[in-house]
Amino acid sequence: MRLTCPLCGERDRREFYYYGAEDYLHRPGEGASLAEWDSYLHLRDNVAGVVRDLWYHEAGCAQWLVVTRNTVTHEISGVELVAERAK
Amino acid sequence: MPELIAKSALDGRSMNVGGVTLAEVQVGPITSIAVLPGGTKAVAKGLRPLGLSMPEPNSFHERKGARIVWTGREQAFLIGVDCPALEGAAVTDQSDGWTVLALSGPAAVDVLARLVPTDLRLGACPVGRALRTGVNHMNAVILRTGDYAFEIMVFRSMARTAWHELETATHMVAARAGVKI
Amino acid sequence: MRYSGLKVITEGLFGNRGWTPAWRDPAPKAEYDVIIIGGGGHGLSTAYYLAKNHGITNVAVLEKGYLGGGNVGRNTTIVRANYFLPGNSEFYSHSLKLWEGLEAELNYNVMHSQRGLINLFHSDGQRDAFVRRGNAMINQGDDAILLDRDGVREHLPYLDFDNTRFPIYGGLLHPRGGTARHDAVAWGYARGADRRGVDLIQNCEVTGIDIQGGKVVGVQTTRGAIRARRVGIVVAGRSSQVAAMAGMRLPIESHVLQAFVTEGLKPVINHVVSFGMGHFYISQSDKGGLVFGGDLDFYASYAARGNLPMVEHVMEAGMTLMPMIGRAKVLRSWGGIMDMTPDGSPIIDRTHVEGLFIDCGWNYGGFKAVPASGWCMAHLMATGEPHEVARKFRLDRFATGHLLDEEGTGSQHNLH
Amino acid sequence: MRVDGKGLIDRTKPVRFRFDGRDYAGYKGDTLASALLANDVRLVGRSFKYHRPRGVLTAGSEEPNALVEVVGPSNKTPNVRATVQEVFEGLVTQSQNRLGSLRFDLLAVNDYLSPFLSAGFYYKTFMWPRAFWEGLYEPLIRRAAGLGSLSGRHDEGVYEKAFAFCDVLVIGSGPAGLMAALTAGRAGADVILCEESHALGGRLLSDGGTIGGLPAGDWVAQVVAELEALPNVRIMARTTVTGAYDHGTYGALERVGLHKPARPNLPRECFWRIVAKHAVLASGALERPVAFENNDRPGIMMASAVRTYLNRYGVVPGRRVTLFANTDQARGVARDLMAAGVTVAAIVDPRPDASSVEDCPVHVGAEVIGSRGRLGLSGIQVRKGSEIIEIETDCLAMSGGWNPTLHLTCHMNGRPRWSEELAAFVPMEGAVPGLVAVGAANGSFSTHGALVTGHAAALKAVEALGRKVSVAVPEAEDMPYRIKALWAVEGTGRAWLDFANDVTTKDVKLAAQEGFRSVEHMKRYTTQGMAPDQGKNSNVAALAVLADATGRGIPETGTTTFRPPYVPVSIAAMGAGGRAEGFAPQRFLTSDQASRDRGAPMIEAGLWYRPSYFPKPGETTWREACDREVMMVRQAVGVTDVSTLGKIDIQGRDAGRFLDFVYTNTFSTLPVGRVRYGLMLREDGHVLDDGTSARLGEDHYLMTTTTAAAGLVMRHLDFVHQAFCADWQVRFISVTEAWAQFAVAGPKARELVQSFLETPVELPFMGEAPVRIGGVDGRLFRISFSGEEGYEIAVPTRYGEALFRDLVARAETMGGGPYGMEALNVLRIEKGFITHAEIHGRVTAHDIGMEKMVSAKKDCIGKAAATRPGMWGPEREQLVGLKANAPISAGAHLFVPGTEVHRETDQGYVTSVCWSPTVGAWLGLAFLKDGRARHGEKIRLVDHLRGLDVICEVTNPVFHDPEGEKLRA
Repeated sequence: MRLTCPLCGERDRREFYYYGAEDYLHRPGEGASLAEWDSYLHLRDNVAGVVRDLWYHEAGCAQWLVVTRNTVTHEISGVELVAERAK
Repeated sequence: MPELIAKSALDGRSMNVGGVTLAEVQVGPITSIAVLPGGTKAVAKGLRPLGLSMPEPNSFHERKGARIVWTGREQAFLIGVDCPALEGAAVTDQSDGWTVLALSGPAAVDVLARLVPTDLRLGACPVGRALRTGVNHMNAVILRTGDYAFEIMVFRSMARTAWHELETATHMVAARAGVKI
Repeated sequence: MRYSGLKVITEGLFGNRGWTPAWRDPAPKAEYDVIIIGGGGHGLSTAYYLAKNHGITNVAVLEKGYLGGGNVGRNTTIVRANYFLPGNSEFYSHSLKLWEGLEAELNYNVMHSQRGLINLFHSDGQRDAFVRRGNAMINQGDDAILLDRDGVREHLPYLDFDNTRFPIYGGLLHPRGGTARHDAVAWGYARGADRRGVDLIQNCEVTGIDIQGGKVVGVQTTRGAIRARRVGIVVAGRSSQVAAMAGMRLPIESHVLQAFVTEGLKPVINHVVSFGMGHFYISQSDKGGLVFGGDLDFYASYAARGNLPMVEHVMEAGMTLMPMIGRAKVLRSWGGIMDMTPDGSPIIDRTHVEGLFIDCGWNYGGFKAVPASGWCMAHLMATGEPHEVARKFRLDRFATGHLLDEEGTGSQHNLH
Repeated sequence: MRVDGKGLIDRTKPVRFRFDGRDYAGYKGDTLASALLANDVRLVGRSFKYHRPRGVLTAGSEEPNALVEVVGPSNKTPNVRATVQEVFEGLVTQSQNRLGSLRFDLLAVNDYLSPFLSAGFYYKTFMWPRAFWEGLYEPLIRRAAGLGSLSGRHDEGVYEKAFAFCDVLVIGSGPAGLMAALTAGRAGADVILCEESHALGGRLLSDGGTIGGLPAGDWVAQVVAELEALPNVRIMARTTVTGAYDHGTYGALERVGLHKPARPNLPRECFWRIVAKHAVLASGALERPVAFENNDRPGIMMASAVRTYLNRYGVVPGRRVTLFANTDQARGVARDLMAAGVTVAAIVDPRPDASSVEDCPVHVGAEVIGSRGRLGLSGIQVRKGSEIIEIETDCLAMSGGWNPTLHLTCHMNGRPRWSEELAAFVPMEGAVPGLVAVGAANGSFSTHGALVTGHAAALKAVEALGRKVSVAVPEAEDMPYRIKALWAVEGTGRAWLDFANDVTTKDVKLAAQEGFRSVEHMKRYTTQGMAPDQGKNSNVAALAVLADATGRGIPETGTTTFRPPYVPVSIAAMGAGGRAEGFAPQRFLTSDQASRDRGAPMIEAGLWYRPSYFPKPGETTWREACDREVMMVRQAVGVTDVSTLGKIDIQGRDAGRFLDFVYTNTFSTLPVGRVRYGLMLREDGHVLDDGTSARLGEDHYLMTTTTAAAGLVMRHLDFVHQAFCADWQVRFISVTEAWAQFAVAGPKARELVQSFLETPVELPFMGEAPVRIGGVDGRLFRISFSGEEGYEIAVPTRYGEALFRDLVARAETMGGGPYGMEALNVLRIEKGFITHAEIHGRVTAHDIGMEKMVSAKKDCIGKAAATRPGMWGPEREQLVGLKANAPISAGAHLFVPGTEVHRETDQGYVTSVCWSPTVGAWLGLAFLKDGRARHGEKIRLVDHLRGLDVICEVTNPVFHDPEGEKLRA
């Protein structure tokens, strides 16, 4: 498997660390309910299809990436920097 | 008063096998420059006296013995000269954090192909490239310094492992050279 | 038909012409008392125990492919009861006891072999953690023996004790741990359930769950609608999709776990052995193949295929631990889909829909759980109350913080 | 038998090799199989289950029968394909899977018991009595099963892994592969051409013919010469592409040194990861056997293999050869044999409309229905209509047609498609993105078809790369492929489908009879396809027999699929580099040599090595050294290297704000020059790590992490920063490697520290200051992990060794010295300081009594989730101290004295223990239910594993100097 880091270019999967679904970017604010935290931390759409998930270029530039990826075919259709993502 | 003698990780070790030379080299000061939000212009100004600028991703530039190496988003290592005072950036001394190994010879790229998961063909990795990648299980910065020459920066504490792995790969590449298909 | 050695001989003498099908191939009826979605190990054992323990036999198991085609046939066949957190301890202990009587129970040789499992440790800290585990196992009534380095050497003389990156300090031996023949477990439960009247319906994919007024009333399938007041979702590797049919969002992320088998070799590894400093565990099958695996490929996936970095890591771990296997050749690799929960422990619970139950989130510990999972799911579906040994496998425990995190790695799904 | 004037072997280079204790002669270029056949050795192995005599079936890596052990000077390799292993001077081999000699294998008794050993028999028996399974039945089965054996000795061989990148990967060097490589190569693309065999050419080397008017062999030589001359083409012979993985990654196994005596540093094998923009699968096709009664005797071979042995190796595997085949192509085998002067006794062709014109007897519309010969073929029975013909023959060349070698196209879950015309599965287009199957691998079985499709696929790849080329496709044979499918000949006896696992047509029919009607069920029930040949020789035929038995067509019954690897790959090759220390990098402290010089055992701490203790003359156990070192710190001064702790330099106007967000407590209020202990949570509310952070300047902090969590914390900080506050004025970088840092602790620590500073510095507890030492800029922190007055001194790493040696020497003049991990652990337990033994991932701030450190005034990572009801309260196990007069142990569980010991009465567990020379008692840290309310209680500690049962006192976890007077002194 290969991912294209927006900074470093196409690299082998072994350079990356996987965290989980993009949900982790949407941290509930102060005062959010425990149900919101449960949803944020645990509940997942877990789609068999196109997902957006978080990878870290650990052996590279140390940037966190949002990867748009198909969990059935492993096709990757987009990679963006978490730090520079369109919010 | 203690007498503090400086030591490098590998005592300047070098070897030559099958036309490949591997050596620990001293590169002088290494300073990390991490640009703070809004600091781009100030950093550019600060670097101007050196004739250097923040490098594009995956590249390094040299000028009069000073080298600036891209090491990440809005980050570079200034190598070989003391860092001038810079506004707009976090500046951190990294001189002692890294061991630099120079690998050269026609088969140097074959040696690295045993350990580095990145495309090092000259077309994909021309002279002037700086890659943040891995050397087997270690993180590294690899500089393409010549058609047949690389410099490999690894964490100082892992220098012995890096040396051992490069040395082993060099021996295996050399042993193959005698093999006919 | 009852199986026995004598039967094998008499059939052999008459050309093996008298063997009958292991299970019927019925068409789905319009209505059942209970529908189990999923004909894997857990679904089949649920159906079996509904019939056996609770006398509920008007049951359909709906399988979209073939029986036992999921993870029960794609694992490394390890059976153990070496958990240490209350909630897990009693459950897996119960499961192991069921395993120990499974051949007689099912009249099917599932080849459960208690050859002993050894978890190796490589530091003082790891030893203490394994001692805590071993003591918990004994407190639960199971068995555990602490081996020092020489003790490990006696059992596993072929390990590299002298020239390794992470020296072997010792091991925790679980004598009753071992392996079983994976397919046989599914087939044994299938045959047993079928003999008690359960309809095993293959090539029947559930496409919808019918809910009226907060109660389940049946399912839609590729072979038509089927009514039932009680429906169990037991579909490891597809839990999120099926639960979504009932409007649920599960605390699950699905991942690929690879496993490997070598060509056949004469007996060389008698135990199940696991490495403590890398992802590697191994046993040898009765056919002679070394069966081994490691950790997840770590990214969410339904592709049932792995990638090379984890393959290489597993092989490297094997080479540092037991370099004598170097010349064994890997014959085949496969990937199963693991439903990973945020604490690494499973869920057997009711849902917000009355009559709808769920058994899911087995991470990669599902195989050894097959008997007890079915036992407890059947109990839950028959009585409406959780079975005593599975009462902590609640769906809401992540919201409440009553976690069962054996690995201690936290709410990141792929770290368990 | 060797025939003159044939073959590509080098007859000027004879080599001697050994098989089962006998020496034989062969030539360079021979495989073990060809050399044995040249010596008329037909019996080479025993089958898996029935221990039937077996000979060479094929001439390639798909061989199911001729598996042998190669015996080297220091180790042996089981299950080596004789059809792949090249002979070399001194090669030693032996047969396997036999009890006794190969000719008289005692386990051949299984063959007579076969009626009772039918498919799945073991599921139905061996159940009684229960205890006999592990004790008797299973050991017997295990011993009889398996094939070759491992020696049990470490594999000390040299193995290698490597990466390669290319524009076009061509897999296979037959006509299709060569044409593809030539086309892409001439276009200037970077090409890698992998060929499994040692010679390029594929079937052209066996089948002959002409290409572009040249004899096929000459055309091959010409193309290979051109490819070799192209700098952009890399030819990898003896290299099998084993797997197709995501995004253009392919695994490939190169046999680097297996064809010659071992040589230092020369790898036996290399496992390649090849990344290709485009791939052309030109892997050819595999001929398939026909199932008929006793079709597994030595001497019965694939027709194409007979042709290969004749034309490539100059070997004829028999004196009177017969051919049983259902395609026109196979007739070439008989013609080649006759041209070489070999007697062809008969051709048996099941097609009623096949030609009967050959220079030998031809039986059209006939089938081979049986064979005889105990250890080798001596004759066959042929049925033609109602007539039974006996034919004397010692070699039967059989062919049931061809299956495209499409395995790689299945590796990404692609399912092949059934072609009625070819009676074979063909690849599904696009099954592996970027890979195109051509030639026989795609069902184009003529040489012309191979050349044309190989050229076309390469051209397409070249164009996609933005290159142009014009290459003419040469003229070649374009014979139509006419087949009448024949999977199994009707009969009553056992007819083998899967030679390697002894699966016969009867087994497949029995599976269907018992309800295992899905192809997956059938395979699993009969074990068909699970043997070393991975079903290459049997999958399609078994599917066809199942289809017939269940009254369905082949496509309705199922399909066939394959998983990596294409050929079995040694664990050592894929695990190359992992052996011994290679498994993970080693990290060394600057004090490493100095510690070793003092005899300190160095132990693994994560990737680091740290000194366990520093033994003195006369000390015989670690405990003696440890106790002494503890008292040395308590009474004088000790020095230890703490450089393994993670150090993160954090700068920027928002640095304090950032720390406030990642720590539970507040750092933005910390004065410059001061240090504060910080607690870090995971977002799920459990403790992630702890450590101290110093404020070096207004916008400048230095964070320390534990050794174990240094990488984890860095990744966590990167995430928090990039995900939640990328626009803040903060930047950070690891400086762990840049600084060597040493702890100096004890009542004389201040004296020692002052003795080497250029300018004396008086630091308050938890103070920090820049210092100069011997002309070097360093940092001094007054912090303590021991409970004594303590300092940590940091200097640039290059000076670490010198400073350590100096500090130790100074300490020794004060009655102090170095201390190791053991003493460090005792000191911190006495002081109640936690490590990852306590913060093991399931622990909250509440559990360790630090809930007050979670600031109410601000948000921080993990704060919200820690308020979940299950995360706090008396039901949870809380950190306590334990004190005992007898040895206690970590990992023990706690019970109320007088209660029964079982899971439900369990009160907690012990995480750390030590003998405390300071307190004069055994001390422990433990987690106990509602523990903080239970100080002073007696508790029973039970460690079944170590046989301990001790009553302890529950205490405050801080045993030594609970008020911290010594720290602040």
